[in-house]
Amino acid sequence: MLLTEYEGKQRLREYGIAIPEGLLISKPEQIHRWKGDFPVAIKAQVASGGRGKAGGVLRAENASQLLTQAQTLLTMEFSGEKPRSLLVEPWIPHEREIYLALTIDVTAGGYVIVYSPQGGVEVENQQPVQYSFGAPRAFRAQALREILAPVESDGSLRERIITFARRLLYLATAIDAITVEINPLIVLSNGHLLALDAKIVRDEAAAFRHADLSAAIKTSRKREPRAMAQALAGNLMMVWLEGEIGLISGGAGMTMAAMDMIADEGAQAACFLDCSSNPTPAGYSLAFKILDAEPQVKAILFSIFGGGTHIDRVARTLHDILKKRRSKKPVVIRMNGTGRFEADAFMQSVGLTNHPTLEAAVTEVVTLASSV
Amino acid sequence: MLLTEYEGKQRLREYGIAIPEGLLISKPEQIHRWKGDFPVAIKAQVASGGRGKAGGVLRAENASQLLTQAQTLLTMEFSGEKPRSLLVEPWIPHEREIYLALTIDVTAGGYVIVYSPQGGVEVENQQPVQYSFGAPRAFRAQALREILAPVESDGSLRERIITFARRLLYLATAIDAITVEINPLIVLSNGHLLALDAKIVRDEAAAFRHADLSAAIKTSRKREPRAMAQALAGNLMMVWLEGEIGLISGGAGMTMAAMDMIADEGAQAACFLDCSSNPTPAGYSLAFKILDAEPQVKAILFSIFGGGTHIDRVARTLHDILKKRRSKKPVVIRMNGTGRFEADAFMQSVGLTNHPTLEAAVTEVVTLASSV
Amino acid sequence: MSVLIDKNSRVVIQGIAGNFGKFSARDLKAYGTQVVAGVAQGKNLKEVDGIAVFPDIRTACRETKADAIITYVPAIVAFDAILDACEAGCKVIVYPGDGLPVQDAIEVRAAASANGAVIIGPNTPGIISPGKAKLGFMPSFCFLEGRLGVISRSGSLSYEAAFRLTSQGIGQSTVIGIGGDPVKGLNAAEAVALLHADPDTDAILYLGEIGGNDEYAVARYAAQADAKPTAALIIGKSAPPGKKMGHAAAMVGSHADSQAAKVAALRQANVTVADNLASLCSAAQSALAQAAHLQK
Amino acid sequence: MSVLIDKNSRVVIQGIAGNFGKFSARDLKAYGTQVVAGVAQGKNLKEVDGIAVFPDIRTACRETKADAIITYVPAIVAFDAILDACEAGCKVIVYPGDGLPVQDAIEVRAAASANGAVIIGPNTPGIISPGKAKLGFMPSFCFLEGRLGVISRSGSLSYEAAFRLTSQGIGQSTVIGIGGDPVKGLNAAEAVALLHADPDTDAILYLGEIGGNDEYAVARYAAQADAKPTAALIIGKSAPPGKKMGHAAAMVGSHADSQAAKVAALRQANVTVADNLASLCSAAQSALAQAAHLQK
Repeated sequence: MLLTEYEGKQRLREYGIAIPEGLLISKPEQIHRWKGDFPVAIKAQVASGGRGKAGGVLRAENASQLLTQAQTLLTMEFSGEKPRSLLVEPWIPHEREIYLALTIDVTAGGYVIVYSPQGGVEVENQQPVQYSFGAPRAFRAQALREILAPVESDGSLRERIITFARRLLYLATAIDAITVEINPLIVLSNGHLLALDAKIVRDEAAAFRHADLSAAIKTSRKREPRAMAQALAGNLMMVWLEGEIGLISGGAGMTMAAMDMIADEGAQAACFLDCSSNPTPAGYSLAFKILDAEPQVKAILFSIFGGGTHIDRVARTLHDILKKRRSKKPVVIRMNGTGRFEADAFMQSVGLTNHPTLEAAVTEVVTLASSV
Repeated sequence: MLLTEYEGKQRLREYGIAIPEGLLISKPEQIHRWKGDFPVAIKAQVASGGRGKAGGVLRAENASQLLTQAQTLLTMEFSGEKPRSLLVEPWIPHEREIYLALTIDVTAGGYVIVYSPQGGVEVENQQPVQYSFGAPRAFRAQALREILAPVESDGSLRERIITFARRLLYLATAIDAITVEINPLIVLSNGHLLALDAKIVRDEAAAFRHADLSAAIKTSRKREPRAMAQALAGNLMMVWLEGEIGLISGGAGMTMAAMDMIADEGAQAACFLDCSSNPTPAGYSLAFKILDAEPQVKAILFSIFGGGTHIDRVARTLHDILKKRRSKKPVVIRMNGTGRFEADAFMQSVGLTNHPTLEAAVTEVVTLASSV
Repeated sequence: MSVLIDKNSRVVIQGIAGNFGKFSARDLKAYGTQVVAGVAQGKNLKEVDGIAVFPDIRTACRETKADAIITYVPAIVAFDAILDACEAGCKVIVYPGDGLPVQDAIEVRAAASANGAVIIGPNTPGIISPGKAKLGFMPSFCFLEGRLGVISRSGSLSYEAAFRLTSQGIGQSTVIGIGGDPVKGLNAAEAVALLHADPDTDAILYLGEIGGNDEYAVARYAAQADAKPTAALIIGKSAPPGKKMGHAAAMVGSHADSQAAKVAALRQANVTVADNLASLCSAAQSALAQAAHLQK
Repeated sequence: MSVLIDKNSRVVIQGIAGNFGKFSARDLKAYGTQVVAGVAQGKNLKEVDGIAVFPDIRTACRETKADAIITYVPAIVAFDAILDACEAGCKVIVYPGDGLPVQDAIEVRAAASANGAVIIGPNTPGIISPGKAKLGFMPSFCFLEGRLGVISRSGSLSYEAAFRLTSQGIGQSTVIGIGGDPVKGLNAAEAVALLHADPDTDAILYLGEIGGNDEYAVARYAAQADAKPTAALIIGKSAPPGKKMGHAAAMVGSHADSQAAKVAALRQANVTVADNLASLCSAAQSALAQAAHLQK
């Protein structure tokens, strides 16, 4: 779960990292609440990256300009996302922008501190230094100091960075964040550091021990389009795509493999829909309900290679669902895995066709979809 | 910093420990906001212990009884403390009350889980079991399981306790709590656990990495009587006492030792006032200002045995303060430690008497205080 | 041992009292795996299907000299269960569950390393050395004893791949499901190293996907002068960027996450990369043929 | 070594660039302590008062073979400074600062133990072995070489006590300020054990206070058959219950926290407990006399 800049900054402040005194507004008329000096920065609160380059951060010299800009920003879209709110902050003069992040080094299987002596929008052109240390208890100030030394000649700044890195680690472990990125982190004339931006990603798997995260996930799911919200509520993993082939599958790997194979046949999947987290009658029924209701879907491929999921049971479930189903959209089945002999026998007995290979099933469903 | 039951329960809920759905009110007329069933428990929110025995928890059968009880509780005092708010919760039927806490084992220098199979008000008569494990990473479910086994025969409950203990540890490290006590933790008929009370103590030393804790400390200091608030704001450690001898001292040990000696002489200190955290002209001036303004204080003992504090500098500061001071309250001085030769020479030169021993100084100040 | 497990592995099933645990016990025994104990925490159970059941992992391992475990417990208690298993003496720990917090995964990885143990998972069907032992819930009939080592980030894809290989008569030495999470117990680099050292493995097949860095670790391995011939299939070429495709790590954020970049890196390292599932067996066969050629 | 430090101790002063660090450097050298290095992190400083200054503890220890450190840094960075010191090879680490979070104190205690190091503090003036070495900022003139080992939870009280002892000609082997925090590096039980093992210490004087459990640890020690004769003074008898008296641990919560309960426990264990400061020296003398008697 990616926090907005404002939410992220509140977390930084909570854990002892200084941020500018800002004002969050959701309507232009709330602008009058800004009691600080000018100029100010006004920033669209969106989850998508590249906001700065897309014109999502503006500078206002006075109140009337600020109002105009607030009106403008609230009507803009950033990668298809409308800002729900705007953050107003003083425009802070500074000499240096640096980059500091704590994230996960998936190769090493642990935490990593990433530092670049030049932050801001140009950070992508930099080669940052990295301190990959694994478990939180393995973090050592001295190790980070030695890594920073060649790229950061300002000793006093180096020590502040180390202190901040320690706090980022404390914050990350306390709230189960998998990324805490500050870009830019600015150096004020007195040497102090201030976080001008914040990107915090929390680990959704840890929601069981964070009621606020759990609530935020629920809220964000409700904001999804109806089909997505339904799928997520039913514990199905779904991503909506552009194509016409509805795909009900089991396991992320085989779902993607089927998508790829559909693409190889010149067609396109309408969705990634993985039922492996809820391989029950309720889960499969919901999957059909969602795809049947979606006009974009012309035909459905039902593809399961079951390990823990016993496909003989899935076959019975599928038969029940298809019997009751009103939609006329064609359904093509390919199942294999645990229980396949029983499944095949049952399907034969009720007149369902189980395609022997994924290739055969994909060819069939692509043909059916294009002939609708 | 001791959190109120309500604040503590919010923390428990945040970290995945179930609590009853309650309503916090600060005025009796807010009682109508209670939309739940009856009977309910209504509980005074105070920091002092023994609330239950002191009548701070009542049971209301209906709305009118609830209103009366709210009015009653808000006028009561618990160890001199008026409740600032009341917590209304459903009265929850349950079969068992247990006790679970995470706190600090000062002997081992680490964390300890404390469990008693019988919680509630009778817990003090129980011999709880303890699992002292040191640093958070040393916590082992299996070790706790083996400690619980002899006292907790319900295996399924045992596993739930272990899961809860792990969460308490996560909570404690995430918010720098030094005590998280749930008493009682109740067992519902479905085997689930619910925290009926919560006592959380946060480590004030960790305020630098928790803005909320830092803010709470500031707020609670403002609530102190004026003299205390002044002392705390000036970084002086002060405890107000009943006596007549104002005590300005350095170091907790010597401050207590002087208090004890005053008591041995049949008098009583007006305060514990330790300036060692702020041994500056501003700190000492503030100490005199506070004691001079307090009519209870009849005479002042200024007692410093300096190590890091150089008493020759203190002597100069003291001379400046006494010159400008308007109060006529007698001041008795005893200083020793780093810089004592320079201090003695200076004091002699300006006509200040430095008593050679604490005994001599205490005898003098007690005499002066009783003759005022 | 072949890789990690073999006929001598002594297996504990944690969560044996549940339906899935009971099925798994029968399934593993049917495959010839030595299931020596079950664990049913908090339950007063003595035996399931002829297997002795213990109240905790430490007791189970002490009483039965077990050295491997598959643990069917929810993510909420997985951290402690895996720590317990590490310290009870299990050297191979399969954790099939998903939803283990990354922070917990990092900690158990460190704990396993400190205890000389290997964790397979999270989010994995487990590991199988066909004809020798199985520690997982993959469908047994898909697998055939042989000399191709297989590593897969996806469970379902590994069944499909093994089924195709087996249908073509290409047997497998060991098939390891490393799982789809960003932080894994055994990662691709470590899995490759195990297969590299295994005398029963002639060539390696890697089944990867978008997101994460595992594919680059495989490429680094394959670029070594002494690497065993390696084939690969990378799925997710049709996945849109910025969307998590089921697996927590399966997302194209940067270019390096994309299927195209990964395929290019693998090919650069002389890995035979299949274009799609249909050409998987020929890619594997090509790697095995290279291996046969090298051995001459 | 006497206890923890002696003439051979090679000391680093961290924070030597500050006023307090500079004073401390001169003060320790004046006492004959070998101050071999200073550390001024983040500062480009080569030397203070003839002492070589390094940018970090590891470099300082490597270059100067230092084995002890006194670290004047604020609590916010103390955790990392102490970890660095442990791993740089310092075997004795004095941390005088107060305000170290309990969680951090627990961690550094564990780290010290893992590295075979001892932390004195937090919230301590340090340790002194009169006539041999000083690692702290206690006023030197208060101390006299001798055979009484002293342990104190309070810095200021330890100066007063040492001054009284010295005035009476009662010398001290080592005076250890264990500090007033609830979780300490070296606690009373461990300090007593060190003095017990020290051949230069004949008897022990313990200066305690209300709150915490250290006094009971001392009583447990004194009750041992082979314990060295022990005297004690416990302050805080006039402190009201429920109020924290300066030190984080100095509060009477339960009866066990009270001065009376502690005095009773100590007397029960044959400790000579002084009623007040005035009788401190005679209590110490009585312990030393017992020791002399035992040695005959």
